[in-house]
Amino acid sequence: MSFAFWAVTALTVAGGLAAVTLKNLVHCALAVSVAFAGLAMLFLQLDAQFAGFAQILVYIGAVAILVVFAILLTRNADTPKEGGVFSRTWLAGLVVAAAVFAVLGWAVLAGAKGLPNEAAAPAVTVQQIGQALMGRYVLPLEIVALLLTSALIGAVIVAMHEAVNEKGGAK
Amino acid sequence: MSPLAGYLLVAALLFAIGLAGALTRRNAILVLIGIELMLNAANLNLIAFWRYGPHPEALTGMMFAIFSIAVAAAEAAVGLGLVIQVHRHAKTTDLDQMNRMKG
Amino acid sequence: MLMQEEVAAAFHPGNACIVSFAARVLWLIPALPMMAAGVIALLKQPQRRLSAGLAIGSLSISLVLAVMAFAHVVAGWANHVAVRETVDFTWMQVGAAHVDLGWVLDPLSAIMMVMVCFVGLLIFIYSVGYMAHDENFTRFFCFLALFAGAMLGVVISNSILLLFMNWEIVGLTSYLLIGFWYHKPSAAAAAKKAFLTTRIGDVFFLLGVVWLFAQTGTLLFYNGGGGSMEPLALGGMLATHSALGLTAAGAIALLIFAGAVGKSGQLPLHVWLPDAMEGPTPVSALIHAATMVAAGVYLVARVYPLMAAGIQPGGSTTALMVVTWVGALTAVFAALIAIAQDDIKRILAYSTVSQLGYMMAGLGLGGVAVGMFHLITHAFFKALLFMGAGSVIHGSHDEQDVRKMGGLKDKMPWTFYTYMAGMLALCGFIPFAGFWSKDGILDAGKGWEVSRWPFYLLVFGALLTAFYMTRQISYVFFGHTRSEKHAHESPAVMTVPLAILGFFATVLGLIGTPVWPWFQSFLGSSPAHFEFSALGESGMLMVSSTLVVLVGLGLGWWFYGNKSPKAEEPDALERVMPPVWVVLRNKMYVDELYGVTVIAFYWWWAQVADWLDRRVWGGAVAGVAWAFRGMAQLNRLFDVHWVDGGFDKGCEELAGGGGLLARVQSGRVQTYLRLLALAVVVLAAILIWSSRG
Amino acid sequence: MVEKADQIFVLLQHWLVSFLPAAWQHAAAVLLGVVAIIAVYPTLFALAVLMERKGLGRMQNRYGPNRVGPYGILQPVADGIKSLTKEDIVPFRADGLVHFVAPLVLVVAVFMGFAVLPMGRNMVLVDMDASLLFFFAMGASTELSVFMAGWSSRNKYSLLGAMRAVAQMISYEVPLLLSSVVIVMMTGSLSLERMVEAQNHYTGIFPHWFVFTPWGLAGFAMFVIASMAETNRSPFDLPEGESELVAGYFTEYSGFKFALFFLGEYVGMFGIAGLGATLFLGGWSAPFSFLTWVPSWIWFFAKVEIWICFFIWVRGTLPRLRQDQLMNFAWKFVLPMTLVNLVDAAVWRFMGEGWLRWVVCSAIVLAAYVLMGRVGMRREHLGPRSYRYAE
Repeated sequence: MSFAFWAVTALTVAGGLAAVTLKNLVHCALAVSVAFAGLAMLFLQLDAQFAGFAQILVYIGAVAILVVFAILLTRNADTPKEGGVFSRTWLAGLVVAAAVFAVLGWAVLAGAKGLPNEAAAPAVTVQQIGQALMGRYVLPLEIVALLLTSALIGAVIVAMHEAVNEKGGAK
Repeated sequence: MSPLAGYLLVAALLFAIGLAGALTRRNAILVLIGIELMLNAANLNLIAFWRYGPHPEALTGMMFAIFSIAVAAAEAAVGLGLVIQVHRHAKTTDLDQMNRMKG
Repeated sequence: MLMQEEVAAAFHPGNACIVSFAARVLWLIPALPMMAAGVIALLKQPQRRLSAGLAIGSLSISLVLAVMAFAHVVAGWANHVAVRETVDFTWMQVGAAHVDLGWVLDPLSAIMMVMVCFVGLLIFIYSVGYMAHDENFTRFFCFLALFAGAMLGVVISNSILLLFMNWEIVGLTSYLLIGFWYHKPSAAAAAKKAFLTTRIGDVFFLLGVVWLFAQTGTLLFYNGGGGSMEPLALGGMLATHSALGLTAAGAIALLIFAGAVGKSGQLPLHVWLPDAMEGPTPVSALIHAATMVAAGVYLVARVYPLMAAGIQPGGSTTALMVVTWVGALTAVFAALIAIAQDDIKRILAYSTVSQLGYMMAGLGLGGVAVGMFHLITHAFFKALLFMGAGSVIHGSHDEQDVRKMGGLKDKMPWTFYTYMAGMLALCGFIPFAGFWSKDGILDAGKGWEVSRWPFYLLVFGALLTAFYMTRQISYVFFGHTRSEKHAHESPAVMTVPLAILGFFATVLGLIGTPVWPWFQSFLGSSPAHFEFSALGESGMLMVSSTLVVLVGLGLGWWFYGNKSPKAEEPDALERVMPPVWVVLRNKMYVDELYGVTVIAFYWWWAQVADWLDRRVWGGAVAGVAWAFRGMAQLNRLFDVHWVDGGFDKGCEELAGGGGLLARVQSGRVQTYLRLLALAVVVLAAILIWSSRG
Repeated sequence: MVEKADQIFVLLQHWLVSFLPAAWQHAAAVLLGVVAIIAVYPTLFALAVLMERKGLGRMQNRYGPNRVGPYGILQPVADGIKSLTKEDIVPFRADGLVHFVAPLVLVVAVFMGFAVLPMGRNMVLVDMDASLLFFFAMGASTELSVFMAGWSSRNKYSLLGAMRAVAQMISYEVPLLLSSVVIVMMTGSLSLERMVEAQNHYTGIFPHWFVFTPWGLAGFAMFVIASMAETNRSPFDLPEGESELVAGYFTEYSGFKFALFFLGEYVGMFGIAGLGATLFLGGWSAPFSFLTWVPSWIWFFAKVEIWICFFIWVRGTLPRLRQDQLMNFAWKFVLPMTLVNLVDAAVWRFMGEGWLRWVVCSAIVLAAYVLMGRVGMRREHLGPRSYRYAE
């Protein structure tokens, strides 16, 4: 367990925690993008260059921006007013989350004995990934393409103003 | 501790954090953020298994992660669109007030 | 002889290096009409000329190609080579299993595609005249072209999956065509009926396909020894046994046959066929004569190796016996009903059903050659009859009731003479085409060791055929006219095809006479040569069957000839034996039977499902909700009480409890998510716990 | 000798590193590269600013800066001193941390991009085989910084500017990526090094630059347009359209932070220009076979400079678009064109050698261009327009 690993882990976890705890939603969005960046770095440490950059491109470049837009469009940018940021059932939620973590951790540690200690870094070039995508995984690729297209259209339709026909429907 | 276990633990922690966020926050967008975190934790697991698994050259875990990233993007787009629409209707994104689906 | 074996082996497919040009461009034959259909679908309504031109042009090119392929096969046959060339390709690969499609060029497909192209082309040309006044002309030709394309696809396909796809397109287009005049409720109903009834058969067919794939692991019929119709696979299927003491081969064959039953209107799925007369007459000709109904027979012929798997000389297999019996029964049954119909097209429809019965019986009794021969001849003369009927209807101003016609002999001579040719061919009058093919079937029936009954049934059917056809023509053409509207001859674009078909209906039989059984030997790919001795063998039968036909004609003439009764007064046969007449008149109540059994059952079942939905499940949900509400109420009551009592603590407890209970169905996302996570936790815990021991 | 001149910086690096113990050499080499990049580009930035101001001045028929030093060439220095010594004003309600971090994120992200740009033969800091992806990832993360700046300064102009900028960057990032995917298809690699090598051949005296093929030309045009929008250059400079929003998302910035934004913008421009040159104009390869003796890095920087001049020229020439025109242009013209271009490249790839593919591919591109142009013109309806913001 190198130093880099712990540093990046600390960054990521800190980002995640901040994302779920901060009051201001925009801060949460920024924090979560920090967490995304940390995850990307973890991918890089795992010699998964492609996945790492894809992670940055998709999550920081697109998802974070989307979230921010959604926040601004729903007028949530300023810190919420009455009632605090946590739902009424926050305690139960916390307990459940803790339980999940406990179980997962238990599982990992229980299985930790059989895990390989070190493995040589697999020399995987982007070319191989491309070939795999175009060869063995071409069907999933097509399906994902379809999914993305339909999601694009669906998102537009869902978010479209219902009263478009009445002169753009500017209220 | 073997590196794989380390990565798995980190993933578990992130997953739990995301779940906590999804479970405890009032705001729908925050719930979405939490879910994104959970997805990412899952991706980390996949990549880690790919890296330390017996057949890294098969690229299975990697592919899985890449596809799930793509799917996550779609999910975010649609989810946020839904949130915006809900906000238009209910004028709120507070989940505690969105309980019209009561049976 | 040995040399011939070698040549045949060399010619065998699989080593695709010597697949001829004809076989390689075979796919164009169905593709062209389909493409034409696609283009026509894009045309506008007024572009009638262009659409008709496209359809006819594409089909005529297909005809040329088909003739080319046929010539190739004949050439191969002429120098003693069993031509069977396949072009296969893998459509999709799922793990180890790969789904192959492909087409085959062998005598069966070659002769069938020539027939379909030729008759189809004539019908296209004919319908230019017939549909001239319809404003949906273009749509009609789009459907026609698509239909022809799909049918040709069925014919050439070497993969049962490809065959099934085209099969379904055929079903769809027949639905579209039958319901072409959808504004007529009867037409719409008939279309629906046809679609659903054939579906029933197709379900079994699909099951058969899947089972076949599971058994043999290939979808191809012929694949250089690896196909499902070749000894290796057949042996495998014979070895495995399934329910009711059937071999897998037998069971699959029966399932596929069910599909054929649906398509070619055999008992008990024949009900859709007569109703299909609601479509325009060219459609009736196309569907009932050349193509769709023939598809079923062709399917059986195509999988004949499977049907006949494990047959002993002189014996038969379960599948073949079923085919034979169904065919024979259908033949007689439909012929009986046809006697008592008044709609000119319905009569022909029922006669089609019975003729299909003959074909099936022929397949079951004497093998591919016999059945296919009758199919081919029947295609020609039945198309002729339908188009003649169409011309009659057209000429007498859309009058379809035979009793309101009469005396058209002089008014439309062309139609009359061609119709006569077709009628005699159908009756099996020597030397018309029908005679030879039907004679072949009867001959095979006589030689069938298993049972004589099919033979007798078929002979009786022949008698009835002659009878009802005589009745029809004497109603339509003879006597004096009974309608005030004066009829007129149809335009040349309709009569010329009639003439051509009439010619074929007269002479086509000569390619399959016992003296010179060219057709049979061609399909069997064995050399053909004259032998007058054959005449001696089957001569006896010929004479007898001719006598039977003459008796039928005579009876018919005796009953109806030149009487020309008024439309109101009862039918001649009705006067003689009323009860029989009533039964036949009502088509033996088959529709009613289905009405009270199958359909009623479905209706009842739908009711039950609806009731369950409304009462039981809904009730349960409501009950649960009510229960929870009740508990919450209870808690609240307690609350109030104890607060007054001043036990804040307990009150909070109860409130908490009530809250918990109510929360279970509060429509909050997070609640559900939480429960989900909890479930995951529990499951994971159990898993780990169980796995560590 | 020529070899030496070509490799001069590489040799220098080796020479300097060689003084250190072996263990540190690698790290030191990387460090040197970083230092070089951080040293060179701001200098270029200064030059570019001067050039822009003087060039625009000439175009508008006035002298540009001409007081500081001979012909005002010391103007950048003066600007630098001014921005460093100016007071750093942070709005009272501003979100302190984010407001402070935003410019840093921008600059860091922008500079990261240069790590993979091959600026000359063997002159790339990190030669990873996914370098193109890396560059775009970095470019994507600048959007967030823009938003941070705009949102954190609690000023509606800033916020609007930021939203516009982000929307515009996202919309034009798609065509930017797609138009470079063509090159990836052709070279079969994501590594910029490979791409330069793929173009570094000559038939006769002419180079095999991708821009000289139908799909390359179309892709190049799309890339130029998208890169202008991506760097918020005029005519796509609505985010800081001074007539509408004072200065866009960095309205509330002053002093050194403002300078950082300024720097970030220009360095980002260099980055995009460098990428474009690498993708379509053969990177550091010489334009004619008889000019190969000129050091490769000179070619690279020359191309970048030409690109910048082109940007300046365009800025001096074209008026500013309106927001909806911008978006329509992105989604209804540029994006479809890039998609067609992909198909075109595929056709080119599979038609094999021969004059035929030239005809066919050019025909495809031209047809698509004409058709979509017509459609766009038809769809173009001017008139009252109601802007809608989410309610």
